[in-house]
Amino acid sequence: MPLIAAPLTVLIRRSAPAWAVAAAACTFSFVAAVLLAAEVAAHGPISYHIGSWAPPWGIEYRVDALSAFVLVLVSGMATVVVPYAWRSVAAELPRDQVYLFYTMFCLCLSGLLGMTITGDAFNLFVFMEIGSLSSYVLIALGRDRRAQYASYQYLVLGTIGATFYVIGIGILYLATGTLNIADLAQRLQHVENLRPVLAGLAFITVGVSLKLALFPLHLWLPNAYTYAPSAVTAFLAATATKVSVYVLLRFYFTVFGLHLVAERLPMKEILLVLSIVAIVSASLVALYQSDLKRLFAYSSVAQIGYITLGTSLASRDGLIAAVVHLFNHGITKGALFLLLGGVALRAGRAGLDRVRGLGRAMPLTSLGIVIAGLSLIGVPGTAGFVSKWYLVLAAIEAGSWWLAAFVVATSLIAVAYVWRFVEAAYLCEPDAGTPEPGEAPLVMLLPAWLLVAACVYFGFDTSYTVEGARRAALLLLGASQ
Amino acid sequence: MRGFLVLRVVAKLLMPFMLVFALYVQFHGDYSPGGGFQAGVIIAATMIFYALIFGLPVARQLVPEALVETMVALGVLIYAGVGVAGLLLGGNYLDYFVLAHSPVHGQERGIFWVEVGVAVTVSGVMLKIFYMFAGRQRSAEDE
Amino acid sequence: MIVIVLLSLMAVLTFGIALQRNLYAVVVLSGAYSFLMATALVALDAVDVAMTEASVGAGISTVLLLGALYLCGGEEAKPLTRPWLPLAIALVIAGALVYGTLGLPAFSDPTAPIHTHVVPRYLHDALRETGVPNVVTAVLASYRGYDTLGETTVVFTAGAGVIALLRRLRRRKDGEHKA
Amino acid sequence: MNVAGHFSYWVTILLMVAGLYIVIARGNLLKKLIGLSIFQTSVYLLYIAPGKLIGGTAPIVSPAFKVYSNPLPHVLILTAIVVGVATLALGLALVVRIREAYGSIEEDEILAADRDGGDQE
Amino acid sequence: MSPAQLIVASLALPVAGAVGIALCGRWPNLRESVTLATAVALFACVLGLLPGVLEGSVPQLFVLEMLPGIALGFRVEPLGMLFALVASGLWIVNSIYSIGYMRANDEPHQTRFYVCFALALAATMGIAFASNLLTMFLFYEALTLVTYPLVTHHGDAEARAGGRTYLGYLLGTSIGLLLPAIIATWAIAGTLEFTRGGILGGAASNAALGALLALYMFGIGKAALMPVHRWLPAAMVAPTPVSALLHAVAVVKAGVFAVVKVIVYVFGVGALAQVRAADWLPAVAGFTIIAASIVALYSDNLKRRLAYSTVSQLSYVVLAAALLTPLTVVGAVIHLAAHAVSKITLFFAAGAIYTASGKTEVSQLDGIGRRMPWTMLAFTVGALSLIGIPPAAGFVSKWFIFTGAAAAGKYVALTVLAVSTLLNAAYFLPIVYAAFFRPPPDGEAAHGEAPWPMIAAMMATSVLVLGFAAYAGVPLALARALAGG
Repeated sequence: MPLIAAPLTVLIRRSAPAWAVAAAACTFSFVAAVLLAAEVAAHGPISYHIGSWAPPWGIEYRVDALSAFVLVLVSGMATVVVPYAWRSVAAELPRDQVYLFYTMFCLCLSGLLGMTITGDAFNLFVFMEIGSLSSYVLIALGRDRRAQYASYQYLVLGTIGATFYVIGIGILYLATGTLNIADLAQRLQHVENLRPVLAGLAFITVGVSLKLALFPLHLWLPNAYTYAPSAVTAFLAATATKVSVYVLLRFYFTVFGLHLVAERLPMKEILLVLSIVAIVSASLVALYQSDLKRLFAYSSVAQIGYITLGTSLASRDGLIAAVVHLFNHGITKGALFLLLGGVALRAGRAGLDRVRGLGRAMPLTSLGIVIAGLSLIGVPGTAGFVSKWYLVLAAIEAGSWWLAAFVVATSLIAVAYVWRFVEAAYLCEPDAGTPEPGEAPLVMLLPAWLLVAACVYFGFDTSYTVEGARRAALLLLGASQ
Repeated sequence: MRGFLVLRVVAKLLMPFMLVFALYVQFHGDYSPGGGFQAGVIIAATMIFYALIFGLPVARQLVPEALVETMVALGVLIYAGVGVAGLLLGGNYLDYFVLAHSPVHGQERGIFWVEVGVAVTVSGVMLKIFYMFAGRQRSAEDE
Repeated sequence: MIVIVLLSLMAVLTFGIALQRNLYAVVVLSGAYSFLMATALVALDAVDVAMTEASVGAGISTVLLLGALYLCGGEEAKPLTRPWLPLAIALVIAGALVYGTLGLPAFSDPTAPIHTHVVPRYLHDALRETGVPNVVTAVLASYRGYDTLGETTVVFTAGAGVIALLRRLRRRKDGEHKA
Repeated sequence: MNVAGHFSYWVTILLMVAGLYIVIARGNLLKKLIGLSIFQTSVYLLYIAPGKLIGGTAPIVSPAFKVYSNPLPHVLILTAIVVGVATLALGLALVVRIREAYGSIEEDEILAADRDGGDQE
Repeated sequence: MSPAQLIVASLALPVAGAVGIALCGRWPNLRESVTLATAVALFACVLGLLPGVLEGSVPQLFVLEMLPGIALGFRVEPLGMLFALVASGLWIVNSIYSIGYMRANDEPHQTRFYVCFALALAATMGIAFASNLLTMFLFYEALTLVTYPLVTHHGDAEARAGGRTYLGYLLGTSIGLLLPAIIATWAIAGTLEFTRGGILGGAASNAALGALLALYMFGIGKAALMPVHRWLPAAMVAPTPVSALLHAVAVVKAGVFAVVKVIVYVFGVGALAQVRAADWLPAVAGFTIIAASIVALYSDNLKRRLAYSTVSQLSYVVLAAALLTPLTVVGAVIHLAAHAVSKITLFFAAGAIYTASGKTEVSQLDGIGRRMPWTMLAFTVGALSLIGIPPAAGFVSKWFIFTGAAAAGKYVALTVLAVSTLLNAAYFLPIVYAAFFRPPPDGEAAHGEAPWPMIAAMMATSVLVLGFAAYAGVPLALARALAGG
């Protein structure tokens, strides 16, 4: 558990060993996650009683198809990002900060993993806070002074979100007297007075939505992503929001159950509308950004919209789409932000005016950005295509042609904003802003390209992603019947 | 604050009692309200009190920053260490039963060490934060 | 009953905080607020929590706030403008809460699920299982020990975070002086 | 629906909303944080109050008493308090930093500073 | 080599070539010889596949499963075979030509040019051999993306605008219409494999079929069916070899190829003919033919005129396929080949004129035939072929289409074809006339012929055009094999 690694990194005051510890921790957790996933795939859910107090008295770890899937994504991303950080953090932070950076990184990772793996609603809150607090710091470590303000905004909103979540949990606890998720779900079936349950549902939804930047609660995200250090942006963009999505799925389908979410409240409809608004508005805003990091930050908001869209369909394919996109968008955005980090390192800033003629200055980097961008659009042969495929399929099966049309139409907006980069990079002559030729350092390029390769690979061989997603989807639906 | 003799004497007199009280809260927490967290806070408060009256440099000499920072990490390590110990002794994570021959003793021992860990970290962090703000204050005054 | 009185007092204080614009006063008020909270908690038999709240809420937080105030200047510049939207949001949330809580068991109702479901095990067996009569400690450190580990980590995070932020500050200031 | 039975809830709600209101409505970053902490502390009541049993006593087992208040919420809230103070400390640190960088802790002034400040590398 | 290996080879060769080209970009001679070698080798591979296919065997190759139940797979059936033949064959000529062109006009970053060219061919092969809709879609998009750098080759504002239109139309239609159509097909039929007689037969209502057909027809923007034809003229900003590639070798051919493929293998000729869901299609195609011809008639820029003529000629194929009779389908397939050779000749000529004299407008061409006899000779041949004068290639295909339409009693179609033939004559013959029989405007700088590689290429294609009837056996056989089912 990276949890143990974190304090170690503090004790070691120098950056290099700290990095080593962090890397070791991430790799370890990644391996562990993969093993867990395999285990789950083989023998179904695992439950691990901490302190060997049986739930609901003690806290249990619970790993099933869905959480295993998310675990792999999160820890994998961390493992990729850490080596990258080696160089970029050294470039962006003063030396005596570096070891603290890795401390925070490990804490953030452990928070996210904890959120994913725990089977206890309140414990989830604790880990949510670990993850959030550390990510506030990580963001505030950004160079620009606006990083601190962005982090402050995130802190306020994030805390409100977390508190909402606690309120929701509190209400549920008062209504049922338990905190264990499984137990909660099972006891909620027999609660006769539904009003507190609905209120709890509402509060949890709002709280988590704040975390996952669901429109219109996404206001903190663009600033945070824009001004945070590149490695941090990549990591958070690829994981933090995704984990929140996981929490949402978990509560909707496992705890409350579809009949409650869908029938007693118009949750599906609300989610649908919000997603659509998010996709459209965010994509359009992204279209007019001049800073690439900000541009892709907004596109993240839009992409999250796709995920929630798939969720709101609440059909098998819809959920598959949601989970697959959760994964694919994770790696895609990760790759993008890592590469942009490289650009920022060489050009000082990842503004559109800085990437003129980048195609010649940094061929590999720009090529990677283009490929990842294509995956964002959902061009066949890239990971993004798979999720689009399932999304449209789900929409058609739901009989709503207009929705399918909407999805493809909005992916055209994605074409537009990705192409702004392409034209700048390949069709403009280099000018003052462009960095003189020279690639980003190898340690930064390799991880990024690893992810780019992943984008393409998962576009062709979908056996892992789709299978994992299908199992997760079936699990959720099964749980909610 | 250098001038106030009374304050300084009172402080000198109070300090030990506060610390003792903290320890009481710490170790008697099993039988009465209190525990690692509260104890930690009280310890930190004592130091802060001391620093307020005798000035930051003195306090820094008494409890150097390095030590504090080490405490910060150490506490968590102790706690996690207990968990790992549970693992090593063949139980689950944070499993106290296996810590001693009889389960109940194991529990007591586990809880005891855990509380220690909490106390160390908490006092460390609180003190550290105070140092940080105070340090900033001084540099603000310099300007 | 005393709880009601205390709670009402706290409500009043909150309004004071909301309206007061001198931040020093606000900090002092919030300190008082924390003390009331602690007392209320004692009245509610939550002695451990009360102790913590008193030491943390009234103690540490106040010190920190004052420290920060010292650095940031104490007067809140503008009176708040057009408070209607926030008010609306707040009211909506209040509505939702009232709606929700109306369905909850009444105050100190021994048949409420929280008293009947998980807890009895703690109350009956804690002493036997852990040898610690203070059930809160037992639950805290043993049954839900993992939570507490998390909690400790949170504290740790905050500590390290503050170190990261403020230490970096000094060096950056130097840089700016040079620049 | 007995009023007394739900009075505690209502005060709790009142505090929460007031805290939240401060957070949203006030422009001063410190004030926001204070509001935030009020918002959080009010949650304590939400958990603790229902745990009380009239005639019960603090959950420290001893032969003298039969009825105890519910200990579980106490544990949760202990954690919550810690989280609260952690957040507060971090927030304050940030505010100090912002003050350092902008020379102000009023939201609108900061935004204005950024708008005409443009990019500072 | 076994057929499967041949397929792999014909897909991998261009890619390998592209890599090779990129590697030896510093030494132009080496680079271009690599290009040529690749082209020849590719053609050889494709030829190697031919006999088997003529005997009716259908070599297959399945790589891996992209989505559950949908493989990334290839299958060589007659139509794809023909398409691959045409494309790979013309690539050889085209690369000879482009060597001359690029050098004569010393264009910038030629390496990128050749690399993308090779990649485009790879994508084309993929389309030709695709065994299901998804695979085809994959390479279809790939083709769009790799040709984008070619279209925007010059990188100036005009090129960028052209590129935007190009990309906007092609991606827009393919993602916006084609993809939903494919997914809907998957939802309805449960498979995407190309199979004789179609996979949608009876699975959907008439209305659904009609809507689906519309999605496909307009979704395949590369077929340039009006109103989604605008990208074609816009792409004229590209250097001439690229235009040749777009018009003759790869892109638009990929479009009409896809159209025919969809009609024959997804809907099924018979099925469509029964449910009458495609009745509107000939109308649209016919309209496109006439309208495009008229626009061509009035456009003075030579390449633009050729572009619109392409638009109309493409709709010949669509129309012929949409008539849904075996004979017309044969005609469609043959016209695919015939138009390819003829149009590439014309573009070569246009490029040659531009290279030698810098002229781009029709009105400037008076008497140019005396200065550039070979070029204009080739041009004439291409023009005659498109008009449909025997023994040129165009005649063969038109003959099939005419007879097929007549046999099916589709008189409207007949008239459309007749009128368009006249229009073709109307917009080609004046050029020829002016070139040979008008005196050149006096006082203009004298200029000679284009560089020899271009002449050679033109001559080669002209011979192909003229000799088409002679070796029409192969395409005929393939077309019959296709329509026979």
